Parts: sequence; C-alpha cells; structure tokens
Amino acid sequence: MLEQVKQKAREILEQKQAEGVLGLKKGLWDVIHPHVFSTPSEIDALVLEPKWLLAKMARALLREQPQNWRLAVVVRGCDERALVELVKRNQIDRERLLTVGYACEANQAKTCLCSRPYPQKLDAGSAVEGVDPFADERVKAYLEGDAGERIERWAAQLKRCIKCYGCRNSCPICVCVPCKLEDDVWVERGVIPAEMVSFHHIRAFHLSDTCVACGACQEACPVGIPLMTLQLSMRAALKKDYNYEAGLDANRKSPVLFDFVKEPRPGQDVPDWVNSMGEKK
Amino acid sequence: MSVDRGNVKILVFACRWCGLIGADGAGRKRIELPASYRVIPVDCAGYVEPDAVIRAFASGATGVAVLGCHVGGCRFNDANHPALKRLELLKTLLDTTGIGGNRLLLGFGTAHESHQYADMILEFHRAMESMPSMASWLPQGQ
Amino acid sequence: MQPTEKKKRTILVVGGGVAGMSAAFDLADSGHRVHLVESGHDLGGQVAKLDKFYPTDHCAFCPLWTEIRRCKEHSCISVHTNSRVETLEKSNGSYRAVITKSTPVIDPDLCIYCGRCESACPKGVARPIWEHAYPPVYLIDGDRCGDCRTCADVCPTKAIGFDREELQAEVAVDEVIWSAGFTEVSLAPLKEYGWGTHPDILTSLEFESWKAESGENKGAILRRSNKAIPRSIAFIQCAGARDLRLLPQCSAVCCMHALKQAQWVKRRNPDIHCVILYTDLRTVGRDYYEYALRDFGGNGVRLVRGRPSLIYPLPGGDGIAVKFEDTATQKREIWKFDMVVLNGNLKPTLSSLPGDNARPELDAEGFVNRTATSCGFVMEPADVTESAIQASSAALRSILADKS
Amino acid sequence: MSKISLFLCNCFGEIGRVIDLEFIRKKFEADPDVDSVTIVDSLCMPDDAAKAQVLTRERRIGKVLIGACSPYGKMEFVRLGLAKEGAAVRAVDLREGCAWIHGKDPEGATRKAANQIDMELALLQNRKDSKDLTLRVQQEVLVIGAGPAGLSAACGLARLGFRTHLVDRGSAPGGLLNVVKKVYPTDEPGPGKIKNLVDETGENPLIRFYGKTKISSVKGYAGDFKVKLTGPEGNTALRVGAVVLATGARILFPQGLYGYGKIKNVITQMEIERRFATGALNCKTAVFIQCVGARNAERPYCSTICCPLSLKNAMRVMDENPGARAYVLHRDIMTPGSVLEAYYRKAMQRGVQFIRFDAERPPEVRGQEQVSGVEVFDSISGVSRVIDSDLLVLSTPFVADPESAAIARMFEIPVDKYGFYEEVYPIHPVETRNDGIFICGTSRWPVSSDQAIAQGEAAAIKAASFLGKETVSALAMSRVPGGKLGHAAADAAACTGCGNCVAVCPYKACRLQRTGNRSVSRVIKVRCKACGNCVAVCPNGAMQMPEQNYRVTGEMIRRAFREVR
Repeated sequence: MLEQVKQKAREILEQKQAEGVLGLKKGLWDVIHPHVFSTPSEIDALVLEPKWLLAKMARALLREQPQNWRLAVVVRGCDERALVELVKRNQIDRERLLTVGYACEANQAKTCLCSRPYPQKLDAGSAVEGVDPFADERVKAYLEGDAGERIERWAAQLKRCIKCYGCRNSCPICVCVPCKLEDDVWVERGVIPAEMVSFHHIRAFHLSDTCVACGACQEACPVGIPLMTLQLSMRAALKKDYNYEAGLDANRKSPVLFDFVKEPRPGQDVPDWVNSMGEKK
Repeated sequence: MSVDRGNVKILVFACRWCGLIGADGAGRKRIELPASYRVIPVDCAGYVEPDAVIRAFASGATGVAVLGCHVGGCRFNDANHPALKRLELLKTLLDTTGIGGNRLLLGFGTAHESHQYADMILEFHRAMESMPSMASWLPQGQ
Repeated sequence: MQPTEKKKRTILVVGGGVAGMSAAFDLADSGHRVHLVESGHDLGGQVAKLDKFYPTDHCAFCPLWTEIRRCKEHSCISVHTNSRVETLEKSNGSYRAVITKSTPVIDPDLCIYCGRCESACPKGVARPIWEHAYPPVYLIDGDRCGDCRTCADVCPTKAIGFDREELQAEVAVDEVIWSAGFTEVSLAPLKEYGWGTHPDILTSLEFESWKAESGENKGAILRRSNKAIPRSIAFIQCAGARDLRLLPQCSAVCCMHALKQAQWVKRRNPDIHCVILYTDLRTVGRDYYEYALRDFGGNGVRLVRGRPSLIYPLPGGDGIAVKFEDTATQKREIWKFDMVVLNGNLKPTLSSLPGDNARPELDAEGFVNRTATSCGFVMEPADVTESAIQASSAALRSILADKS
Repeated sequence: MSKISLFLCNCFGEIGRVIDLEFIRKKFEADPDVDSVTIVDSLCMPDDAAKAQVLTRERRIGKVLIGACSPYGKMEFVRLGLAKEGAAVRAVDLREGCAWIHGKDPEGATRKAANQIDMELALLQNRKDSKDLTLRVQQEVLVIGAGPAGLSAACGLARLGFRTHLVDRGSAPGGLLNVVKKVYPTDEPGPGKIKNLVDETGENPLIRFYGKTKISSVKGYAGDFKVKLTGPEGNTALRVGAVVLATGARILFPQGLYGYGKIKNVITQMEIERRFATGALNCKTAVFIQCVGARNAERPYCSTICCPLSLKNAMRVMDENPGARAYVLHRDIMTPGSVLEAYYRKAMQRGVQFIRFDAERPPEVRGQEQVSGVEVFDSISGVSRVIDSDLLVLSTPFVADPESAAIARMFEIPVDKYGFYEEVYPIHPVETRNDGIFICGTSRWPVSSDQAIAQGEAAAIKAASFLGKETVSALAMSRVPGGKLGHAAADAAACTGCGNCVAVCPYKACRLQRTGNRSVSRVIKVRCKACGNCVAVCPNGAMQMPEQNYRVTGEMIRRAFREVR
C-alpha cells in the first residue's frame, strides 16, 4: 500500500499536477513529522503511520502560498472528509487541492470506531468495512442510563478537563480565530476545570454538522475524556433526519443551515404551543 | 437523584411577534403563572443561537424555552425555520450528556394563543420541577 | 430626466380593513394625503376577527398589526375610527365629505386597560376592543349599558364620560376609494338552513370566534349548546350564496375558509369527524388547491359534493340532521351532525348602509359599480391577497384619475 | 459610559400593588450604572409623560429605561416620546409580563421585576448602534415583460412621472393577449383591451420599449440595481431603483393527452383562439375538457382562467355556428366572485351543457383520425354518456416559463415549487423577499388579464412609492413598526469566511468577498432585515447585531437569575 501511495505521489510531482505533496516523512533519527515533498526523489521517505490528520496543515500551507501553488495531500478517510468540510467552508480552494487516498486497516478502524475507514477517492489499499460505533462498549457505556445517571457520569468525566484546548486545536475543522471558547462571555476565563456546560457543549455543538468522526479530539485529550461520543449522536440524528453525513459531498451544505423545506424534519409535525409539551416521550 | 424542586429557573427567548405577544395576551387576561421565568425579547427566534441556550444552562437555568412563530408564519421569511432545526439538533446533544433535551422547549405558536402560552409555561415549569439536578455540572455558588 | 413635480392629492378611503389600509398606506407612502374612515373602533376589519387565515394557517396578527400601526403612525394618514361618511357631494371634479365621528364612552387616549370598569360593571358590558388592539383599550357596549355609571367612579384616569357628542368634520377630497368590505347577511329567510333555530347551527364567522384560541373556550372545539366535545361537524358551502333568492354571487372565500376551519378542527382534535358539503370546490390561488388536497390525503376531512335541502335540529338536543343528495352516489342521505357551520352568507357592506347620498352607484348584486374606484369585497368577492392587490391598484387609479 | 435613568411606572397601583417598587428603587439606586430612579404614578398620562420628556431633555440623559406596561400597550408611545429627545430608550414589561400574572406571588414578582430590569440595564450598557447607510434611489424603473401586467405597470409608472424601461423578449408589446380574440367576461377583443396601453408605450416619452431583449446580468440592491440588457441594438447598461417582473407564463402543451397531436380536431384553447381569429371554425358539437394536466399529482394547482375561458369559447362556438352545441366537461367550475358567477349563469342560460367528471374517471376520446365523440362518466347522474363531437378543446393550465427560474436567480427572489415567483407574504402580494423587486401577472400566479392589469398597477404604485422617497436609509428598509432593530455586521478581522451566514440568510443579504487567499463575509445593509440568523450560525461571533450583540446576550443571561438583595 505504501508503495502505491509513493507511486501516486511521485506521479503527481512528475506530471506537475501539484507543486507539493503533504505527507508524513521519516526524517532524522527516524522522527516522523509532516512534510511537504516537492521533488519526486524525496518521496522515498514518505510513510503512512501513525494516524496524523493533515487537513488543517494543508489549509495553512495553501493560505501562505501564492494562488497558483497547488498541493496534494496524502489522506486517510477521515482526513479526506475533513478536507471536504474545509472546502465547504471556503477554507481551501477546491481546484488547488489534490488527494492521495489510502484505506485504513481493520484494527485501525476498530481503534477509531470509524464507520467509514476509507476515502471516497481511493488510490491505495482496499477498503475495509466500517465499525458501528454505537455497538461498541466504549460508546454504549456513556449513552445508556437515564438522564440523572448520564449527568453524573459525564460530570465525572468532564470534571477532569484541564482546559488545555487540545480537543479544539487537534480538530481538523476548528479554524476560527478568535474562538468563542476563549471569550469570557461564553466560557468563564481562568477557571479550571473549564465551565463544564458551556465549554464542552459549545465546542461539541459547533462541530455538530461538521464533525467527520476522526476522533482527533479524544486522542488529543490528555485526561482521556471520550469527546467523540458527544458528536456521534448528533451525526446519527443528521443522518436519520436529513440523510446527511459531513465530509462526503462538498456541494451539499449542512441541512441545519440550508434546505428550506416546509417541515422542520421529515415526518415530524411542526411543534406548536398546544402540543409542544405533549410530544415528549 | 437530587432534584431542583422549588428552585426552577426558566429562561425564555421570545420573539417579538408571537412569543412576546402571546405572553402579552396572557398578561392582559391576568392568567396566574409561576414567577420562575425571565424573558429575553428577540426580534426573531432565528436570533437565538444555540450557544446562548448553552450559556443559559451554564449560568444555572433549569430550563430554556425558545418561543417563535409557527413554521410558515414567520414574518422574516421563514427565518425561524433554521433556528428550529438547529435547536432540535442541540436537543440531541443535551440528551447525550444527560442534561436532557426536554430542558429545552421549542414552542412555535401564534400571537392569538395566549391561553396556550400560559398552559405551556405552566406545564414546562412543572416538568422542570422534577428534573435531575445539574449541581454537579455547575461551579459552586450557582 | 427627473420625475416631474407631482400634484399631491387628498383621497378619502372608506373602510379600514385590509383593502382600505393597503390603499391608504400606498397613497400616503407616495406622498398623498389620506382620510381613512372606519366605522368600527379600530382598524383591521374582518381579518382582525379571524383566528387563523389561509393558506399559512398562521394568525394574521403581525402583518395586520404592522399595517395598522403603519397607518396610524403615518403623517399623511388621518385615521377616523368610529366614523361614517355622512354626505358626499361632488363638485368641480372634487368631493366634499362630511365625516361624523361618534366618541366612545371610554376615551381611548386615557384608558390604561386596568380593567376596573370591567369588574365594576354590573351588566358586564365593558370589554376589551379586540384581543390585540394597539394600544389596548376597553369599550362599553352602549346598547346594553344600564347607565348606572359605576364605571366612571372607579376609573382612575377619568377616561369614562357619558353623553359625549358626535363630532362632525368636513373634508375636501379629490377622490374616494370604497373599501367597506363585507358583512354577514342573515340566513333566517332561507328556512332550510335552520340558522337561528339551534345554537349549534352557526355561520362560519360565528364559528371562527367560537373556536378562537383566545376566545372563551381557549381554542377547544366545543358545541355551543352544551359545551360538550362534538363528534362531528358539517361545513355547508354556498349557504345563501350562489342562490338567486339571497345572494347570487359566489363569495369566493368560503371554500378555503371552510377547509381552513375543518383542518384546524382536525388538528386540535383528530377525533372530530369533519365533512364539507360543497358544490364546486373553488380553490383559485397560490397553493390553494394543494391546501385542499391535504384533505383528500386522508387527514380525515371528508369532502362530499352535495347541497343540503334541509337542516333541522333533532328533538332532545341530539344533534342536527342534514338532508342532502350525495351526487357521487346519487343517494339521498340524512346525516346527523353535532354542529353545522354555514358558509357563504357574505355581502358587500355598502348595500346595507343607509344614506344614498353618501355611497357610490351599486350594481344589482350590491357591489360597487365600476364607475367608482373601489377595492376589496365591495368591488368583487376577494380574499386577503386579492383585496390587497385591488387596493394598490385602486390607489394608483385614484391618483391618476384626472390625468388619463 | 453614560449612566442610565430609570423611570418606574406605578400605573395607578396596577404595578405597585404587586411589585415592591420602593425596594427596586433602593436596589437600583445603589447600582453604579444607574444615575437616578424615579417612580411615577402613570407614565402614559400626558402630564407625567411630558415631565419625563422635560427631564430627559434638560438633564441630557442619554440612556433611559422604563419599567411600565407591555411594549404592545401605551408604553410604546412613551418610549417613542422619550426617544425623540435623543435618548436610547428601552422598556421593561412590569405590568402584563409581571404584576398581572404573578399577583399571588408578590415576592417572586418583585424578584422577577428586578432581574428583568437588571437584564435591560445590561442591554442598554452594552448595545451599540448600527452604522446606517443612506442611499440615493435611482429614479428609473425597469419593467420586464410587456404583457398586460407589464404594460399596466409601465404605463402607471410613466404616468406618475418615472422614466420606465420596458423590456420584452418579443418584438412587440401585448403578450398573450395578442393571441386572444375576445376576453371574458366583457367579450371585448384582447388586443383592444390593452390598445391604449400599447399606444402609450409608443407615445409617452418616459417609456422606452426594448423589443427582443433579454437581461444578461443584475447587480445591486433596492434603490440601485445595475442591470445589463442584451438586445438587437447591443448591450445596454441601466441603473434603476426598482424592478417590476411581469415575465408571464406559458400554457401547457398537452402532448399525449386525450389524443392530442394524433387525433385531428383535438386542440388547445390557444388554437381555438387562433381559429376564431382566422374565422375557420365551424363545428356542430364542441366539447371542452377542463383540468387537462392541471389539478393532478404533477401540477396540483388550479390555473384560474381555464373555466371562464371555456365558458367564453363555448358560448362563442354557439354564437358563430347556429345550431351548434357546446359541452364543458369539468371537475369543478371555478368562477369565484360575482362577475364570473354571473358569467357562468349566462352560459347555462345560453345552453352550454355542463358535465361533471371525476379525476379518477377522465373522459375518453372516440375516433381514430378525426374526433368522433367523447365518452364521459357523468359523476352527478352516475351514468356514462357518449357525446358525438367534432371538436375537442383541451383546457390546459398555465405553467411557469422556463426562463422564470433564471430571472428569479438573477434577481435573487424565490420561486415556488411550480416555478412561479413567490411573494413575501399573502398580505403583500406583489412584494418579494428582495426589496425593490415587484412581481405581477402570470409569472406570479395564473391570473386573468383583468387581474394581471390590476397587479401591474399594484406593482407600479409600490415601486413608485419606493422611488418617490428619493433617498432611503437602510434602517428604514423594514416593515417592523418602530423601525428595524439594526443590521448585522461582520468583523472582517475575525470572520473565517465559512459561509454559514450566506447559506442561512433568508434575504440573501450576506455575501462572501474574496481578498487574497481568504474570504470575508459582508452584509448588504439594505437587504438585511435583522432576523439574526447569521449571528446564530456564526461559529466565532464575527457576525454581530450591534443593537443586541453577544455581550448583551451573555450579560442578560448571566443577570437573569442573579440574586436580588
């Protein structure tokens, strides 16, 4: 698989489809770091592991470089979806971006609880079946029980937050500067643990229709809060109500922003003052 | 499980065209309501950002109500519709964390429905009385 | 080329419903002076009385209220409420109109809506003007008032004064726009409809305020006779209309009005069986037919083509019998309903007003002859949308009247 | 930051009876933001209102907070009166929203009143004013489409003194009426009905007619649209203050329905008009079928004009061919109103036969090459009948013009699901989402020529009253009584250019502007109606409504339940 990726990357550089290839490089003392390969000969040092999302880096590179500079990115499924979301949000020019996609292996998919462990444009490797995150114990454990139990369970988790902003910084889609999480109107400053309701809910909700379920936030969390679980049910709701999944189609806007249809959600009647209370199950 | 009985705090975001006029109608009829809610008038329910709803919970509100016009009856060219979709999604998140989507009331009615407004506020107040406490989520002193 | 300096005209608009307000506002907004004469206590006309309006199924409150406020606050519009046009004389291409204004017992400028008169009144004749009048004021129903004047003593602002005299104002106007709207005509002459024989036989406007969200039943659908939940409601179309004995015209709004009410009943209480007995289902307008299709779609409103020959209350308060022929099956049927709503008995207002010297030429059916500028229901049966269009068109015609 | 003066109204005891106003006065006098607290007995009475105004003026109070009745009551007058003195005035509803509904809980009501006042103080202290934009309105109008609606709009505008550009894709004005020999219900000739209007387009120096011309691009907003036309004389660039769209509609071509195209003498209403025009119509029995391709699953709407049209043509067939018979096969005769209903009665008296059929059992055409008859199940009598006929006329509905969608996109107005232009609200039937664009005629919804002319006139006066203002301020571009709240503004430094606001804006007021490698959102102030959706979806608060910005909201939320002492 690595060879296929290298081959493809070399082709891109040789045929001048892009000026650089962003991928992981095994450098001095075998340290692996992201690198922009600009000549075909450099490509030999390209590696694929570990999982390292490059989408945000691609955005930064493309912003720094002149308009005619194009970039190819070596991507996994999640990284490709993140790039699609960034394209959708006008962070990356679609015509300046190429991808070299490769599929993740089954055990990687299982670790990430990835339901789609392969890019749509697959150049190397063969796609393995995704994992249903809701069937996994690691997720189930946080979603079961009644509201009171869940409140306590999540409180125990979120209490450990040291407000390092790792979740935000590692997210391939969070790009806002300034960020609402640093504004004391929304989140009290200088308080640790972070204000639990506002910090985590605002962060999670901002990504509700953008999250590509890469799991970078929870991998980055130094205290191991299962942050991706927060996103999963919103992703599932979008899938169910609007058949929408983030990161698949750069032309489809989030249904929460768009699609003025007559009913708020397919099959759901308009809530009304008279029946808005009665609808609760 | 501790509950917040007796200390219900409801924050109402009411649009000026239906929510607030419905409330006004209830006032004109002098319908007795619990004094547990505070109103923030907005020009349209579309203005209510999910972050503000979250902020309200973080500031100690037991429940938040967003009251707008019927879908299709908005005078801002269906501006309340995306708001409804957004806040429906926020309910999902609140359900996940256990705060509970039922702490967020989305009510879409008309200016004429003052009795219904009163019933809704009353019922929401009662529902919030038996909600599990969020004390473990909030900093001390709130 | 810049537009030439236009002559500012003064227009008299008779009737302050949707049509009158639209015309007045368009005229005022283009710089002309308007006298808007309304016989009721407040602007708004019939739409103000409707709980919901079609096709949005939403209340018409905020657009209407906006319109009312814009008219009242516009510097070029003089609003005359509680007023009528006494005489109208044409001379040299312009008119002299005498407007008579009856002053209400409660001065709206002083009323603070505290409601003390309502609780003090032994006969219960002090009541709010309408649910959402802006500003909210009380009025005293002069006909039923016992003249005890208790209310005047309790009023904190001394707003209540009996024996106030009528005021008369004479205005010179260049053109008159008639937009007096419609009134309900009594169905008593048509005995077969049984109107007036039983409280559960209502006209649609009576039903509208009976079922209103802000009304006495808080939006619940109840029988008027015993306040029980009805099992079934019949909506009878063309009652009095398309009928040479009473009103030859088609009232244009009733099919949609009945559909709206039936669907609303279904939404509030799906267990109530709703039947619409119609002759032709006239759904001409944007999305109107689709609105009707929602019924065919199985939400339970039954549409039956047939015109009742007799409606009569059954003895013992056991409901209302409706006798008709279902033309789809060609069978004569007698169905029993708990409530019957009659639709269609709307006629243009001007034909019933006294005083020939203050009204335009009317045609045989009571509509304003095309020789005068008019809009809304007095010109031709029309719903809100159509009235608003005609109003703007009439506004333009009244400005250009002497130029073309 | 200037301090706030607080006026509390007792409303003749209505408020003071429940709420402890003295307590509130003491509490807020201690508030560092508050300058003074005054309790008055009745703020809406002329005396007290005048006093408050004088006080505001003399002490140059910049910010006033009123605690009185609801904003839908008399307080609005007080508020407007004080605002005239140049103060920023906000009001708290202490009567309807507090005293009257919490009468049994005076303590709770007092707490609530204090909190609500506190919240409004936060708003007054943190609110900012939107920068207004004043715009000179271009004193010219563009009317697209020269059918009856467009003609009446153009002539109306020209007679009011506005220079009008009338554009049509055809070479001469008149539209569909040029084809129609007679119009219902007056039976006057179609072209004659609009003859004076057509003549006027030639004679009035203020109207310029552009034949065979199309719109190639549109930029700008109400008051200043920059439109490019492409026509036989090349390109023309216009700057107009308002646009009237009267682009018309097509009539459905019933290919494949009732043997149309295969069987001779199965024709449409338009063809029968043409036959009348050439005088080549003779038939013994004409059958009109209504709702051909309308009121079905694909087009679930009534096209308004076909029933009266059939009445007219049926009577005409009988007039021109003595002894001929005419049948109208219908599903419902759509003749609402008094004039059309009388027309229907006239047709019945004239001997036109009406047969009602069900949508599920449509009539069937007999005959291979030439129509020989129609079989129809009469749903009223419940029997099937065969009508021998030598002419079958199909009433097909108006369908949206295929070009309408492109024009709607250019002018950024919505179309409904059938492709007709959509108005903003039923009470404002010729106005659209995009201010300064007015719609009329069949491009809006199927209408008769009379209605189209009326709509044209309606659009004309709406456009004229907008143009007549000569300058407009963006803050006035709203139907909100008391004025628009403000308009949203994006902080260019913070904006990430994600486009959420652009996607969500119901008025298409947000635009992305590209600078270098990044895009930034910009708000077209004239279009913004201050609904606040852009603010709600902006991920980092770059988009704000200055009047009710995020600091206001945040602070109001925090103060909502602050302990009152």
